[in-house]
Amino acid sequence: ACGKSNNNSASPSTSSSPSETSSASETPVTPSGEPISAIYFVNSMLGDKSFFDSAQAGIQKAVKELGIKAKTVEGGSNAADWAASLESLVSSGNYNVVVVGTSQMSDITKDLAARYPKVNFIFFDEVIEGVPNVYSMLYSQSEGSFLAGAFAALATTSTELKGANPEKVIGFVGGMDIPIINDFKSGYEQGAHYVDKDVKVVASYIGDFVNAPKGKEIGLAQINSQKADIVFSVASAAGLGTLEGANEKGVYSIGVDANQNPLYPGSVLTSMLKNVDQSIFRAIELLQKGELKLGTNEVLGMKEGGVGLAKDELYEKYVPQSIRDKMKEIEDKLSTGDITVKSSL
Amino acid sequence: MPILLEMKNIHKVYPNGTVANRGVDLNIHEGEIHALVGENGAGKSTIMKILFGLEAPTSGMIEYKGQAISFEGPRDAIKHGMGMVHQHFMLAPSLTVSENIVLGDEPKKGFMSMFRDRAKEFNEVERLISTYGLKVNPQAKVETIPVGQKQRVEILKVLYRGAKLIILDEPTAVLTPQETDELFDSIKALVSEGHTIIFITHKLREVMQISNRITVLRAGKTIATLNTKDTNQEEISRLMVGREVLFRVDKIPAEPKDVVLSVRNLEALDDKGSLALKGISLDIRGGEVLGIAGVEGNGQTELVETITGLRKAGAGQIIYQGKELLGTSVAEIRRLKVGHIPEDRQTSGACLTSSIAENLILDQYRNPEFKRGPFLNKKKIKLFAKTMMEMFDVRAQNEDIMAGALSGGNLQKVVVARELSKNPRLLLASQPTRGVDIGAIEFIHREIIKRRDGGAAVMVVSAELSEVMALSDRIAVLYEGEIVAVLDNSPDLTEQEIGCYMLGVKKQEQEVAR
Amino acid sequence: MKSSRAIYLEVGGILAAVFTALLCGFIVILFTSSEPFTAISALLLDPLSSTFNIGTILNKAVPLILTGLALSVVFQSGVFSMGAEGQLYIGAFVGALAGVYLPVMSPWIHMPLVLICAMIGGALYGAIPGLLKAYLNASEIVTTLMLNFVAILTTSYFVNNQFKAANGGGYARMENISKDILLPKLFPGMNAHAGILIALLAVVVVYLLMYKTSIGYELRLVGKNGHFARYGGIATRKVIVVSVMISGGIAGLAGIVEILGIHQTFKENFSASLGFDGIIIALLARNHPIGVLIAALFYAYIQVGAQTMQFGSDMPREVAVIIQVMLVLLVSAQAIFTYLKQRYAKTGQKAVK
Amino acid sequence: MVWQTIWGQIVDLSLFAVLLRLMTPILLAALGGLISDIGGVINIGLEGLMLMSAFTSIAVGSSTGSWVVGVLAGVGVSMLVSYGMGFFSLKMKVDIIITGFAVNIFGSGFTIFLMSKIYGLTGNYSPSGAPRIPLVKIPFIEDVPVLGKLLSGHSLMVWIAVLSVFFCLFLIYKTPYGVHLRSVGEAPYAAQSLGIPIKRIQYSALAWSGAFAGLAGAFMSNGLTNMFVKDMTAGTGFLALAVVLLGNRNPIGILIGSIIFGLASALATIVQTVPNSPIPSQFIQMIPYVVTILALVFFALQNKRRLATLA
Ligand SMILES: Nc1ncnc2c1ncn2[C@@H]1O[C@H](COP(=O)(O)OP(=O)(O)OP(=O)(O)O)[C@@H](O)[C@H]1O
Ligand SMILES: Nc1ncnc2c1ncn2[C@@H]1O[C@H](COP(=O)(O)OP(=O)(O)OP(=O)(O)O)[C@@H](O)[C@H]1O
Ligand SMILES: [Mg+2]
Ligand SMILES: [Mg+2]
Repeated sequence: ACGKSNNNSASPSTSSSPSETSSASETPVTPSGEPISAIYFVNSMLGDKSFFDSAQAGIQKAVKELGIKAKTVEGGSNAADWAASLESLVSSGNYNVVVVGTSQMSDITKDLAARYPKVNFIFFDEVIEGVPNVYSMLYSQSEGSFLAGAFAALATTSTELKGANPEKVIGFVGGMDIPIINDFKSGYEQGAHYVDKDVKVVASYIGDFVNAPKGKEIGLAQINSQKADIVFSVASAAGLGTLEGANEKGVYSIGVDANQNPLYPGSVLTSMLKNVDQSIFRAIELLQKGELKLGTNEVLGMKEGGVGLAKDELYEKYVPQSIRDKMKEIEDKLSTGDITVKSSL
Repeated sequence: MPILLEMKNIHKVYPNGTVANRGVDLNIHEGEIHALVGENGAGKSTIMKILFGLEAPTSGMIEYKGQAISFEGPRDAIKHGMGMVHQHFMLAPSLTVSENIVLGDEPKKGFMSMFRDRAKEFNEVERLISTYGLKVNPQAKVETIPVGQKQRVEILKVLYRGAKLIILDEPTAVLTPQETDELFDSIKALVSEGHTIIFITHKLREVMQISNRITVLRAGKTIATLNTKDTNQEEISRLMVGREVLFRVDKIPAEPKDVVLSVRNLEALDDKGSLALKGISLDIRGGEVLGIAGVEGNGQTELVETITGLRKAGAGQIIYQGKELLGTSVAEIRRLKVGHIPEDRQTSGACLTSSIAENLILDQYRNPEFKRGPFLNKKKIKLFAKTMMEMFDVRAQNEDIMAGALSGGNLQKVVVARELSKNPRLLLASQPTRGVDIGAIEFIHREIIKRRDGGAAVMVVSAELSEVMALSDRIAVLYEGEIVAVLDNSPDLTEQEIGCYMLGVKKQEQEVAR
Repeated sequence: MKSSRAIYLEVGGILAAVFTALLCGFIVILFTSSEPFTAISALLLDPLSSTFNIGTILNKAVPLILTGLALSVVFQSGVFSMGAEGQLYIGAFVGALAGVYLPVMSPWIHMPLVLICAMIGGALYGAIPGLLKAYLNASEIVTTLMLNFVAILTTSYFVNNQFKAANGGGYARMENISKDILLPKLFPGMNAHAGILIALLAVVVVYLLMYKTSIGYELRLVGKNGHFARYGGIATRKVIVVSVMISGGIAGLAGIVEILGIHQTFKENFSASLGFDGIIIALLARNHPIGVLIAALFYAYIQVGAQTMQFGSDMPREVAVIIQVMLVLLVSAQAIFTYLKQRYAKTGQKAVK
Repeated sequence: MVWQTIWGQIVDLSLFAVLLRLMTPILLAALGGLISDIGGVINIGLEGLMLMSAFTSIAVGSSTGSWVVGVLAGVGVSMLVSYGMGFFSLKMKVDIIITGFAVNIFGSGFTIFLMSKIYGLTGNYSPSGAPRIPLVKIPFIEDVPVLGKLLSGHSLMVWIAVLSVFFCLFLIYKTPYGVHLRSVGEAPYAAQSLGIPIKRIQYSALAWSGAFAGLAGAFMSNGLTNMFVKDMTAGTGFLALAVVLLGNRNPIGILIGSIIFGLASALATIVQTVPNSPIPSQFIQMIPYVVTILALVFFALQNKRRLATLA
């Protein structure tokens, strides 16, 4: 599923408490004598071209550049299997580092971490604090979506973009009507309204994360019936249909989680990134050096590079200078804290 | 006459181990009508299926026109000019008559003969119908036509394929006397056209009437082959059963008592929604048998179903022992000691995939006698079944075998046993001996009369006029949903007279059959 | 009632089928794996190699046994319901509501109450297609397939709105159910939960119900021959409704047991089509409760085998799925059994001659 | 607001176009289901067949650069697998429903497996510039105001689907094959006794259903979208199965059933885009399913009433 992610309880701004960082130095780190043997457990399947794949890329980078050993295991879509699967992997004793993520795994991970204190856990996309062998990272998707919303609001009335119309309508296509997707939506709306109070956000849901034809149909309906001219699709694989529909109609879209700009150059103007790969690579690197602050959580927002918009050469090429400038401005304000984004979770 | 077909020492063991044929010899002359008789389960259908390529013989040999043959399937048999009308209809109900007739060998036209040639199909079928006088509407869907016509469709199917040797497996079991006569006319016409007929039946009268020669099977073996003109019914039945058989039902005159069932102005719809009973009134007393005569489809089915609560009545009254039955559930009616032998034992009368025991306790499994706490008392049920099987001479290995494995006659005995086991006050018997061999007929008839003598009111519905006349004390004739006559079954009552009422030629001015 | 010889044949047939299926699987593995023998042993042996894995098999078997039972009951009454999935969601949802919102009481009362609520929920939801089938003759395949979607979407709505846990995170769930009414582990240190006991009990109850009581007799009779049943005075329509409701109740139980044993509270989309797996289980078992037990354990075993193979070798999970499919197909291949029976019948005959 | 939006869509005929697109895969798959159902081999595996065709057609289409080759390959693979279903159910005597479920599981797993082996991808495959089933623009009519939008600009597969209805009518009622098929499904012993090769007919019925399911699958990856996404059929095969039964087992009924379902889905799609709609999204998504049940109940009641008024 798309961006399987999120923080469970704590709000992003309070989750990293400095007092706990001191305990990190006492926490046993993988001794340099014992090489890292990592298991990356996907509580779904790979191939979402976004979230889980991105984590996988981070692992692979670590294998290549840091020389660790790693195996990736797909837990499948049956949530009932995950706990047992992960435990059977951990209990095999073959792995000393577990990389795993999403709020759906947090209880399972806490439970396992307590019972296997010798194994270190790198946990992403959710807060786990106070468990001495777990380091967790949280991506602020509402901040990222804020950027996407601001971008869309700028694009929808742009005269420089040929596909844009004067109507101030932007689209949001979610996979399912569930809290995490609605956190994206909330950030998106905040961003759009930050730019222009009058922008209307049309939101629809596909009902699952695989039905690409339906994703496309819903995107088209927003474009046709509501005159949306830019659509933010947060629906994993099904969202690809939405992007295709926008491209066909000659209007615009915003990708999600990974850089989807190259899918339809000129139509996918940008993508909201969660830099899962880099953050995981960084965590493994720190762990190897013995510098990882186990037992704590870090919120990775715009400032920390955890989220952001995909700015590649396509972005440079297709997005008008004025919008790019304006976005820069907004990003700076987010970094400095002039703008705060509320999470709906 | 030259020999057309010879089957020598045929054995057949079904995969489940049943030995159906253990040495059947059969020779058929060209141009004859050859009757094949034997008790239920004697192996008649099996030997014909072997001949027609539907079953492979376990051993034995077949010569046809002087050549040894072995068929892979019916297709080969058809190619050799054989045709078979099966004991149970082999028709696709939602297809039309003509579609059924030409099925598998349709006239074709168009590019690469891809399409049906409807016009040619129609002409061919019309031609056959008029040539052999087998009247039926070619455009009607088979599910809508009466059984007699279905039988004709089966024969037309065979003729359409140009069969020279035609096997008819109990073709008259479901026909009225009139229909049977018509069929016999057609059969005679066929023979004069150069066809050869193998004819299976349980009705010895028909055997005598139409066949040239007779082969008798018993327990899977050929017992004898006789010339019809050299033998008589008594001899044939002795050969079939292995003992003397009585043809008359010995009964003392009835002693009617109080009225048990009284029906007034009963109306009911048939399954298609048209009025099938148009104000029936009749009385049955304890200790008498009321026979219902009539050509099938004149409301018999609906009458019995309405009395037993299976069908909703539109209007009228059904008073049983002073109590109104309308609106009472089937279960309740059964509890009131109404026994019902249904006309169709295969679908209504029995569950073929359940054991004999389960069939026998159909309406008694809630009886505290057969329960132990919340559970069924298997032991008692078994014991009950064993007793019943013994009492009613049901021949089967044990009470646990599936009802579907029984021969027709034995299955009917199971049905009769169940319905009689609770000593009914009212017994409704529809076609109680259809397709049953003479030994079993004798037995069932005796049982029915026993109940009458015990004081039960009995209603017998049968398409077999001889059966109605043999059992009844009074006979009511049903025509188009009305009772057109009520006759006392005196010795001078003739089949002809009843026949006139059955065909609607005559009508009595009488309101109630009392 | 079957002779012991027939049972030997049946077992022999199943073994032959399993053997053939594994052979097919091995061939696939040989062509696609660089460590075929590791993969094969991971597939076959690893599921039984630790109490942990055995526990996993049991846990996976629990909902399969229950949904398999649920479907075997309706199938026997001649109703081809595909609705266990929806009934399971409704049952789990209602049960979880009872688990979360009922006032505090002794777990000895609370837990059974939760189970009963789930069964009632599933049964009532099952009544809808049952009534439509019995009184309007509306195809139960259509209604149940559609009602599955309706159930999943409805529970999704409520768990995302009225009954959403405040700190549920990105995926909506209800408040956690109090620990003392969750199903405990079977033995300390083993991960199998006590749901297996409920499932076994259900097998016994369904067996007794179907084969030893008058209701079971009615149900089976209606399925085998509705005309006959009606002729015998059985209220066939009521029986159909009752059978679908019993089935729905068991499906609901499957749902709540999965919640209390694994998920700890109602979560959106928690069932990975357990209701549909139940159809396969019931068909594999030819609708017999004991067969359901065996088929479900077998199915769980190969599913866990597929996982251990993926964990322990270079085989992707999809290959494991293909082997699983082969196993299911071949084990249910009647032709193998008929062939054996005929072989046996032939040799038996020769012996007689 | 809701009505305005819907009305707007009806007036400018977009609803009609959406309806056509949404109903086409269901219609095609349901026709496939119909033929096998008539032949007495109910095909629960439509979903798996569609997935396999969807993957094959885009994979072959993009590598050969021809959508025709792609679609044909998809249909071919789907027919091959349905032939395999025949092997297991007719020869090995596996319950046809188990066989169908097996094909569904297999279709999902095997497409992902192939995708990862061939392209190293596991989630989706969207080749850029892959050919797709063309839209049919009808000259002249295209420019007529209402008629143009009504008739022109639809995918070729939409037309194929509609024509397939007539093709099936023809096949089932006008050819000897059709009569054989019906007799095999309804009275196999009767058919057998006349020497009709039951098994061969049932194999062919499954092959037909494979062919139509194949077209439906190819349309999903080559027409509706231009990509393959794992499990992208998302239950369409089961909806088609429901339509087979809803449509009273005849092609026209199936057309009507597909239209009802397509219309309900189209409305659900459009209603969802109304800003700040008071109806929760889950209930909007439910519309097609509820409508299907209501349609079934409606037809059942009508049947009952017809019987009652006959009296
Ligand atoms: N397909 C079958 N499998 C197993 N046993 C069978 C099969 N068909 C018939 N039998 C058994 O073979 C025996 C002979 O049956 P067959 O149908 O030939 O009798 P029949 O003489 O035609 O009897 P009836 O007069 O009742 O029609 C019976 O015991 C019957 O139960
Ligand atoms: N299972 C059935 N199949 C066909 N027709 C039926 C069936 N059940 C009832 N009918 C018809 O509908 C009529 C209604 O009968 P009745 O109301 O007694 O049925 P019931 O099953 O007892 O109903 P209920 O369950 O509501 O009490 C019957 O006379 C019969 O013609
Ligand atoms: Mg605009
Ligand atoms: Mg016979």
